Amino acid sequence: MKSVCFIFNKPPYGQESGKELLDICLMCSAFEMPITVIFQGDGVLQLIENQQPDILNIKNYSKTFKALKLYGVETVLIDAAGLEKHQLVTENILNIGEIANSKIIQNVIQNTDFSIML
Amino acid sequence: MKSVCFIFNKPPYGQESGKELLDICLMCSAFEMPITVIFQGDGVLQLIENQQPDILNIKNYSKTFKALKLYGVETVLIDAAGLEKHQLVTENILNIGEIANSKIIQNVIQNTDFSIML
Amino acid sequence: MKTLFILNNPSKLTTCLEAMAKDDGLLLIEDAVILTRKNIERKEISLQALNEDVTARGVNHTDPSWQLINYAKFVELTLTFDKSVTWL
Amino acid sequence: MKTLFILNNPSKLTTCLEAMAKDDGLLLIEDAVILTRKNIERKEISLQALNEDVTARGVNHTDPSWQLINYAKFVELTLTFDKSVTWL
Amino acid sequence: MATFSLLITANPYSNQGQYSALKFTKAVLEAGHIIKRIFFYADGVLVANRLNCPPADELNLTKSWAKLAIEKDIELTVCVTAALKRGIVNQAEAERNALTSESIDPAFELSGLGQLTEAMLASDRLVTFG
Amino acid sequence: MATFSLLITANPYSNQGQYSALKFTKAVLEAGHIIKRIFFYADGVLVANRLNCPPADELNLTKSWAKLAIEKDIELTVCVTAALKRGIVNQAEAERNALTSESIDPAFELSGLGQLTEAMLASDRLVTFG
Repeated sequence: MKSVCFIFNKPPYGQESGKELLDICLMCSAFEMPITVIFQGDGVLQLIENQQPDILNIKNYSKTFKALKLYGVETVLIDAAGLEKHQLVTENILNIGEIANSKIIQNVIQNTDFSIML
Repeated sequence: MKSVCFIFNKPPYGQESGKELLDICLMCSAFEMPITVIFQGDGVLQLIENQQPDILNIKNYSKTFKALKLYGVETVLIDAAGLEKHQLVTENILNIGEIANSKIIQNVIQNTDFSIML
Repeated sequence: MKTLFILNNPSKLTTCLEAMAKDDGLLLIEDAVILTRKNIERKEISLQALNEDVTARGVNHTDPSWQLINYAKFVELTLTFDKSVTWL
Repeated sequence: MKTLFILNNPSKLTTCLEAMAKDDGLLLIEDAVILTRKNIERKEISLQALNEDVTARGVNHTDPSWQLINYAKFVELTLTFDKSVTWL
Repeated sequence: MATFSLLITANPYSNQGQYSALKFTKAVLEAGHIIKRIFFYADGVLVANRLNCPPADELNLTKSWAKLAIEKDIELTVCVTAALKRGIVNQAEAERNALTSESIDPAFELSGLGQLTEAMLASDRLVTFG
Repeated sequence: MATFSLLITANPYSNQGQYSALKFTKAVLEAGHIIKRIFFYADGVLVANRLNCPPADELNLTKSWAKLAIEKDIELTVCVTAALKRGIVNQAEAERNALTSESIDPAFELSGLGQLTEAMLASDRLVTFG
């Protein structure tokens, strides 16, 4: 089966692309493709714990990230440089993956059959 | 009469916003509002002489900039830092305005009743 | 005339600051609230961020040294300044 | 597997380069053709730009040291590399 | 008491700008100020499409603007050139362009870009949401 | 000979991506390769609106895709969830959502996101235009 990685690199809510990319990811999981999810750069902000977009009348889809394991997503990588840039520590974000440096992220992108970002 | 300045800060053709901003500018000139046009940062690329967007099947609206004087636009400012960033000299761009530094540009923005960018 | 610059895209910060004069103000809204004070070198500029956008994203942890305001204050600000420009 | 990174937005260059490994290639299209070689520090990366986008914008004056290619070559490149990712 | 006009260019499907503009408009009215006109331009006009069907758990921006306009008697003006390009047409434009049907929500009105300039001249402030 | 699929998310009114994707598709076919499917998602679906009326001196992207699809027998698949939100509906969806009319150009077909995954699995390359 071909593998695919999804790269989240934008902060949530200003643009819809995070939710749209997540929907593709869930669909690929339904087809049982091996999936890696990467949160790179500003994308790490997708994982902040106490988001409350309901006050903007926008739906909170960040909860779905917690369910990625249930959907069969085995590897979730969180960019160390992105966390540092935004002064985030592991306590501030959803505990759903491993912190990774850019070499590891590069390696994962190189070793999947498809890479998608939106 | 209230005055207005238009700030072009994006390169042409990747996005439609340059053309859309130009259309507002022409409409304000029809109402005889005093107008200043500023090309800032990447916006200076709107003024490159030999554009050929027709090969992309996109319309070349840069010719309309040459007609700004005819539309009664008195002041056109071109950001010196933007030119330098893109290695442009006056020979590369439409001869429709004065080269200005950021202090002059700041001053114009501060002294118009409305400022619009898209 | 003093201008209120409204910024919603963090990647436009640099060119926005270049266009701002001494007495101008900067209001961060939408995705621009992810910026932190250290991104903004010009200390003389008055800085505000829209509280709802900060709370929605949960980015309060960075303890921004700018003032958080609500929409009522946003409206007031557009009148306190002589005009606004949304820096897109 | 070598990846072809396709970049259309010049403001995303930095994060794109961070994601690129040694044997990867970078193809500049649309607004990204306004970038110049000096913007790209990593000299080991193979660099191309889409000729039509360069000509449309008239930015040939900067004499980019990367190779200009047409759409036929663009299609070929996506096959020379093992896959492509459009860096948005 | 001041008079405001808004210029909205934000894409309603992909950006937050229309959400922000709605909240700003309500805050202007709550503070006792006047809204002269809300002008939709560029991708902002897409919100006037009455065929828009967002999922049930998302805000329907088209209906939100329409409700506000009716309750508070606000002019929602849509640039006709930007709209035509994007498939937002009223009955007259549909007939003129040989289209099968109109598509604009009745709370919005198609008009020319001159309505934006006219609003600027009649307002103390113009605030853009893009 | 290789098999390509395209994922198009570019806004047809505001970005160049759909122009680039058209040229890329033609180049793929000219080189003798196969297009398995072109999948429109996010703002990319807006190109399927048959009410789109660009000015006479601008390229009509909707008709350009339709022409290519008919001449070369290419599948143009539009994500139904993204489309419904954006007012792009076929007869069945219009009835289901109590809308007055359909709005999709007949060269495009509404379907689920699964069609994208299926296309990936059946293609050598997926190229995105955003």
